[in-house]
Amino acid sequence: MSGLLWAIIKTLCVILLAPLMAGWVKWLKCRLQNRRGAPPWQPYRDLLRLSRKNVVIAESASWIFRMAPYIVFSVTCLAVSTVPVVTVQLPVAALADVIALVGFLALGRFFLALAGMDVGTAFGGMGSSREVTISSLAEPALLMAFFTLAMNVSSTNLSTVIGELGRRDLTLYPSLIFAAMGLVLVAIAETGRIPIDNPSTHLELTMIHEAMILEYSGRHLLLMEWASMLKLTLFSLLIVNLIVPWGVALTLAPADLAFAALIVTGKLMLWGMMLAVSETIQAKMRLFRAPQYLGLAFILSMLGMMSHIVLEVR
Amino acid sequence: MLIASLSLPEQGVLTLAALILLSSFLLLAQVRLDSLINTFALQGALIFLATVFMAFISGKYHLLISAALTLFLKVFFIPGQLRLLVVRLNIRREVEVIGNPMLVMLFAAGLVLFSYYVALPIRELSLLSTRNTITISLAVVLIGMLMVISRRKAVAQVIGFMSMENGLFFAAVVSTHGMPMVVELGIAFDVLVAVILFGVFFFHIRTEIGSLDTDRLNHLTEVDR
Amino acid sequence: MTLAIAEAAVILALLSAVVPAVLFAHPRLLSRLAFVLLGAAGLAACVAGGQALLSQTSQQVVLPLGLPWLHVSLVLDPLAGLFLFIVGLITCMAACYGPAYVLEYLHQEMGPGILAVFSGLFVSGMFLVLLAADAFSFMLAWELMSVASYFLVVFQHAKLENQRAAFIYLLMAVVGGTFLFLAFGILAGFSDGFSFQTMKGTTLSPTWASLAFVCAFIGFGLKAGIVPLHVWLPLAHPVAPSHISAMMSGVMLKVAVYGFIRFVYDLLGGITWQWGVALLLVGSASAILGVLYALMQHDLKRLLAYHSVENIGIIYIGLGLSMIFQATHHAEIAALALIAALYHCLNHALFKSLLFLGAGAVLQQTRQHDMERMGGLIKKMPVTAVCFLVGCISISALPPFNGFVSEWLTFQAALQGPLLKSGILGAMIPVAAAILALTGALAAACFVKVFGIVFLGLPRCEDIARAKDPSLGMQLSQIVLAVACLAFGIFPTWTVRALNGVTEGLLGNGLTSAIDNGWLWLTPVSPQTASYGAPAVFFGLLASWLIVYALLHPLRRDNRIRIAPPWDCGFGPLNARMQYTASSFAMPIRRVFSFLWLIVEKVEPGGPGTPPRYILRVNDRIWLALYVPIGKLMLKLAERTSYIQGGNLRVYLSYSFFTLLFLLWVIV
Amino acid sequence: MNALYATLLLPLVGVFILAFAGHRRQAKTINLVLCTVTFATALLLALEVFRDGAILSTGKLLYVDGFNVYLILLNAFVGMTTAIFSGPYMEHEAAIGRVDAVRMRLYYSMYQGFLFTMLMALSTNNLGILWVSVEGATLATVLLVSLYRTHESIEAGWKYFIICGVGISQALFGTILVYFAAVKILPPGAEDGLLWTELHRHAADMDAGVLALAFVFLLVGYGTKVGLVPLHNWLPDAHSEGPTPMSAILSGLLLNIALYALVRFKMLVDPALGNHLAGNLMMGFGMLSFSVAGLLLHRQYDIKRMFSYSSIEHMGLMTFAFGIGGPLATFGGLLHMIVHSLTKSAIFITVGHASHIAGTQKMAQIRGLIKTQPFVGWGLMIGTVAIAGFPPFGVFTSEFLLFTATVKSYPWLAPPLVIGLAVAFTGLFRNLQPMVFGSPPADQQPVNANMWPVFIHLALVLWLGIAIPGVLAQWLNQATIMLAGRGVL
Repeated sequence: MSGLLWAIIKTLCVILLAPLMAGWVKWLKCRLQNRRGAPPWQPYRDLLRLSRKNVVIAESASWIFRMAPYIVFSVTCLAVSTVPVVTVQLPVAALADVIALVGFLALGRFFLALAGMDVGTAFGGMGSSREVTISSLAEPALLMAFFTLAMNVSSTNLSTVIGELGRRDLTLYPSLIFAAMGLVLVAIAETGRIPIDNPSTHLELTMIHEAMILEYSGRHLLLMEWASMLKLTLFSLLIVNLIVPWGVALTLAPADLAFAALIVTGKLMLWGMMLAVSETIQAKMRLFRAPQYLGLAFILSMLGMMSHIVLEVR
Repeated sequence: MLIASLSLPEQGVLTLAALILLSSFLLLAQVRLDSLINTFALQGALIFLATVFMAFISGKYHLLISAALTLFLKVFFIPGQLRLLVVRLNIRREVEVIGNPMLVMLFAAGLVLFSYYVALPIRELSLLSTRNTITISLAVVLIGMLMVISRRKAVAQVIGFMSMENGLFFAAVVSTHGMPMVVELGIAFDVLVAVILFGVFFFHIRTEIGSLDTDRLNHLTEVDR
Repeated sequence: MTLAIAEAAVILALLSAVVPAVLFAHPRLLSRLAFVLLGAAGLAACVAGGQALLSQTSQQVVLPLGLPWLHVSLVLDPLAGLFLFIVGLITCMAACYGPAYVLEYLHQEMGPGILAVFSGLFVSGMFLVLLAADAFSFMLAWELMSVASYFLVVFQHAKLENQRAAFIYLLMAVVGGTFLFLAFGILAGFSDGFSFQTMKGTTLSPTWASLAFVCAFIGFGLKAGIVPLHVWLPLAHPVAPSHISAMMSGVMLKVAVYGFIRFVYDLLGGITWQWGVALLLVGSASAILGVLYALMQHDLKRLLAYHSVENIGIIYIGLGLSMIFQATHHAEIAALALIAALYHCLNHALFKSLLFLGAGAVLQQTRQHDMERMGGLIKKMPVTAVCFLVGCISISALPPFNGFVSEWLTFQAALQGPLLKSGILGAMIPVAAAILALTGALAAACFVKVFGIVFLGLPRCEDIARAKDPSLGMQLSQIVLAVACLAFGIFPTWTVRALNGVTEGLLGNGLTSAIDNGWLWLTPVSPQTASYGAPAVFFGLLASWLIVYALLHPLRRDNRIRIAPPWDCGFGPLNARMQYTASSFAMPIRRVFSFLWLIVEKVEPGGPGTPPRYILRVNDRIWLALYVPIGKLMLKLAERTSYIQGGNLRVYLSYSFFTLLFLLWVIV
Repeated sequence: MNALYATLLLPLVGVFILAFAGHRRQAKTINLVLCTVTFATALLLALEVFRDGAILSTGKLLYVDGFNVYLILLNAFVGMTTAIFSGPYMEHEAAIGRVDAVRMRLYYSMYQGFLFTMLMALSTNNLGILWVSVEGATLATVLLVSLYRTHESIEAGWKYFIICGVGISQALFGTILVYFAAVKILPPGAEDGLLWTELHRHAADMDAGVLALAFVFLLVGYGTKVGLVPLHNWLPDAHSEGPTPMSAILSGLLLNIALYALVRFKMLVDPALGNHLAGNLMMGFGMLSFSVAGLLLHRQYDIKRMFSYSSIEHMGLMTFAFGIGGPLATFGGLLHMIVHSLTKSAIFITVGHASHIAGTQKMAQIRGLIKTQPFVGWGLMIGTVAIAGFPPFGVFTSEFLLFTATVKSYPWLAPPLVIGLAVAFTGLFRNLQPMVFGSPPADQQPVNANMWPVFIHLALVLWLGIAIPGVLAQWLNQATIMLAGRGVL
């Protein structure tokens, strides 16, 4: 029972700290672009403001539009709960493996896209159409990257994967290198960052995620925004813990946990910096370049899997 | 087997066989309808003679009945009917156009050789003295068929058909000393009915297409026109 | 007893086909009664199948019908039981749905009577295929099923394109049937008998076994609709009445899968890995092409039909994996893959029937086939919309619904690829897994499009205004199926336990480890390797949703929601024509995979009074590349052959003459 | 024994009665009564054969065994049902002025004559009489083919006459050769040289070379009558131009009888030859007919012509089946003879109604029968479904047996068979479907149609598809034993 409690606490921590991660990246970006920028905790202020605001709903919207924020948010929370953050001793890890994780995210996106189409504006449809196009290419790449890892340790269970990888000595697995590259590319696409999408744009012709949630306001928008921050954190966690699994506690000893928390925070900050740097030096791609980008991710992940079978099994 | 070793009637049958074959060639070569009919009657007469000879050689006198039937049908009735029709349809002098007469004749000669080749195993087997004649009858049948194929006029085709019938009859008589009587009668009846029906058809064709040229009967086809 | 119930199901179905002969004067009563009987048949089949599946026994009966020296024998074993359950369930639902749906045919000259006759025959044909235990009765039932469904497809025959669809359907059925003749012929030839019992006992030489496999693969594949033999499917399924489409797409394809499993696993035996590879390749191609073609469709039912191709592809991937593992002596994994395939059969039957029934309701209410003319139906038909949404989520393989479970199991089997000794095989399986992943994602995209365009947004034509939820029976059947989709999604352990009996019968090996960890956890290989706690996921989702809702919603009671017009960028009111359409929605994907289709895209310039028109046609390359040339070749040959009948008598006679000469020459 | 005589005599008497009374209004009733009584006597005959086994008449002229008894029954039955159809049909033809009183007399008289010759051909023990009867059947029908006196019908009649005449002469030559071989081995002076019972007993002793030669002539001769490609050319013409009842009988019965004759000879030839020559020849012709007819189905514009090609196709299949020769294939072939003749005659009857409804035989102008007259539309559809080999109809059973036997004995022939079947089906159905379904042209009117014969035929075919009655199975098995050496039961 205490394990379950731990899991809930962990999930809540991640949920609460997610805006900070988003704010951190944003702040770093501003700094890199020689702007002062809002402090990293600015997202909390935004969310608080949103929660106070009135909800305005389009007259053509149906219950899908109202339900979607709750579904998207809760699904993302559930996804977060299955990811090991500081320890692999996670009782809820058996709940869902990495395939289910991808499934949760897809479920959230399904409703997000439906919500975009619900009002019946051109923007919403456009956003949904682009979102599903990109995600339908990103999702298989993501799965492939996960599969490569999973095959490497013969498990799709995230705890097992991270624990197993963390226990190993440093070995150069070509497959893991490919998988890591694929994972990073997909993560950027999935979280709607440059060069696929620009989270801070509202330019009609380029936006994807923002187009879908254009009609939202008040607490609905709060949930949508929070969910997307949560997703960014989730993918960051996945990247740092899967690619650099060292530091994640293999036991539930308090000292281990504290140490692991420190390490993981450090890794996350570092990843945030890398993200900020890459977003600063790159421009957003044209929409129809995105498939090539995702195709690259897919190929990399596939290569990872192939090289695992060809080079590492025998 | 040497022909000299046979009895005189048997030699006679062989001679008649040769003559029948000749008459087939003549049929193939005729270009006028009335002479075609006459030649056909001549062939019938030769077969009649052969049958009579065979009756005496084999001692099976029921062959004489067959002979009488032949005389009546092939020599008198059918040629008579045909003459009548030709007169009534007024086509006595219609000239048959056959592709290349020389070529057809050569082909017919080839058929005789082929018949010989085909009938070889039968000849080896036969105990009858007149076994060679089976080649001749087969040749007559085939030449009759060739005639049906190479002639365009309905009357000529009928004569070709009837000469095939002659060949068959000749085969039955000389190789097996005739078929059982009931069969003979049945065949004769069929031939009789057939001739009557041919007559009916000549008139129909004539009224429908204005001539007896069967090449003009070509409406029923699967080829796109 | 179980078998007696199954026989009763067949008899009830046949009775429902006979009813019209008695009651032809009272179409309304007739239609009711026929559907009641059909429903009872479905129920009986369901019960019998379920019992056979759960009791893991097999029963046999011989009927004095069929060939004089080989009476029809029926066997009900777990495999047949599973499929009987599926067919029975969907039949039952269709019978519940039908009475209200066929009202519109009451006054046609081909009315409900005809429909009842052929529905009854169709269903009894399917039952008999599942029960048949000899090649003769199998083929008899098989062809009965084909020809009865042909009449159902051609039912609305006034449209020429429907006739064409039906014709192509029947033609393909005939071709498939002949291949099955060959397949069974090979088995019968070597085992000297038609009964499945003797066929099982015979082992064929590898060459003959492979030949038999190829024939069965093509024969059953034609009916199952694998690429490139799928062309009839998107034509035929949409034009039948919707409850029939549901049965054709939902269960008839499954019957083909059943036949294939029965033939290969049970009768043929001696599975080799090459067969598995063939299945894997074809299954992958079907899955990906099916979903991509589906994405391009605007006709709702045709889109669903293409999705059947996709799902059959997924099932075939599962079967292929199981064959590969079976041939390489990994019986556990083979059982896992087979269970995944069987599970997907069940799931696909549920959600595809659900979707077709929903589409039928939409069709009945709006009289529109074309998605481009729908929209906003969620407000007019709330119940249908919810059920349809469940179907969409299930078919998109999203948790916690049933589609996810079977795909998850398939993935788990594929991930065991490194166990194989052969590198080539090991490398192929990941590719299949990748394609499966891509398929799932594209399917989700496609169903966002479907639900978004049909049910959400603004109505695109006036008929929508009159639409309302259909009659109670039609709603009920959809609700039951939707609940089943959810139930099979959150209680997979029980299903897997039942399916175990089938694999034990076929492979001699079950998947015991999957359910070792209690009903909560599905652990196909071992708990460390992978696990999925479906009930926990469902309740976790529910709980977190409730918490979020409770935390946020009552926060400020006074904060009322304001209803306002949507943001129009200041350009004046929005209208329905400004929305994204189905084709514009799919446009990015069309551009990405443009090499796969033959796309004809043009704009007709408008004249005075006529607006310009944008025309988009997406053609199936396979049809053009494979079938059109065959048709042309045949007609060319026929044209050549026609010269044999040229009309000239003397030519005819010379045929006879030269035939004679030739034959004489040959024998001498 | 008396039943046999009665079965033969009744139609013979009918020829003369109807030759005088054929133009009267009662003619159709007389015709029907005669046919019904004939069927009744045939039934008695069948019972007798069932009870006592094969019957040989005094004088050994007639012989009925398991092989021909069911064909006799079938003949009498189809003769009867077609007579039911022919009455109203010919009345309609007379009403629209296509036939006059003389031709009506001819028609009815020859209807009986045709039945007589066919029954004679089936029941005779004498191979010569067999030939005479088959030739007689040609002669009886040749004027019926040209009954309408149009250019096409006269052309068809003439072609029918000449091609069949020439063909059948070859069969006579073959018969003479068989006789020739027989007189060698039978005791001298015996008159039994053409009796099938005698020949069959001594078949193994006869000279192989002569019989091989004879079989070629017989094959080409009777094969012409069966409609084997390339000897088939008369068949579509004759079927399409004559009155429809005639087409029904030609297709349903006459072709069967020619095949019957051929198979009888095969039984003689096989033991003598000791090899599979006859079978191989028949397989070759069967396959060729099957394929060519299937292809030509795609070139059809005339509905009766199309179905006559379908007959060629099915005769090809049967010939092929007998050619293969194992018990399965033989049983299938024998069964196929029944189901094909029942189904095909049913189809022709329906086609007759359909062409009356549309006023033409051109398929392009027949549309939406199911709307105009549902029973005719469904009859045509179900008939075609049955003939295409769909279950639960009997054609399916026989084709199933044929297929499995082919795969077993000649697997390399299975692919062409499969392709041929698909091609033929396509050809048949692409034309048929628009005739049955769709919307009819405005002027298409229902006619007075009696569909009972069709439904009875189809019901029988259905019965045979679901379960073969024991009696019939016994007879078929006996014939199979005679043909293939061992039975299937």
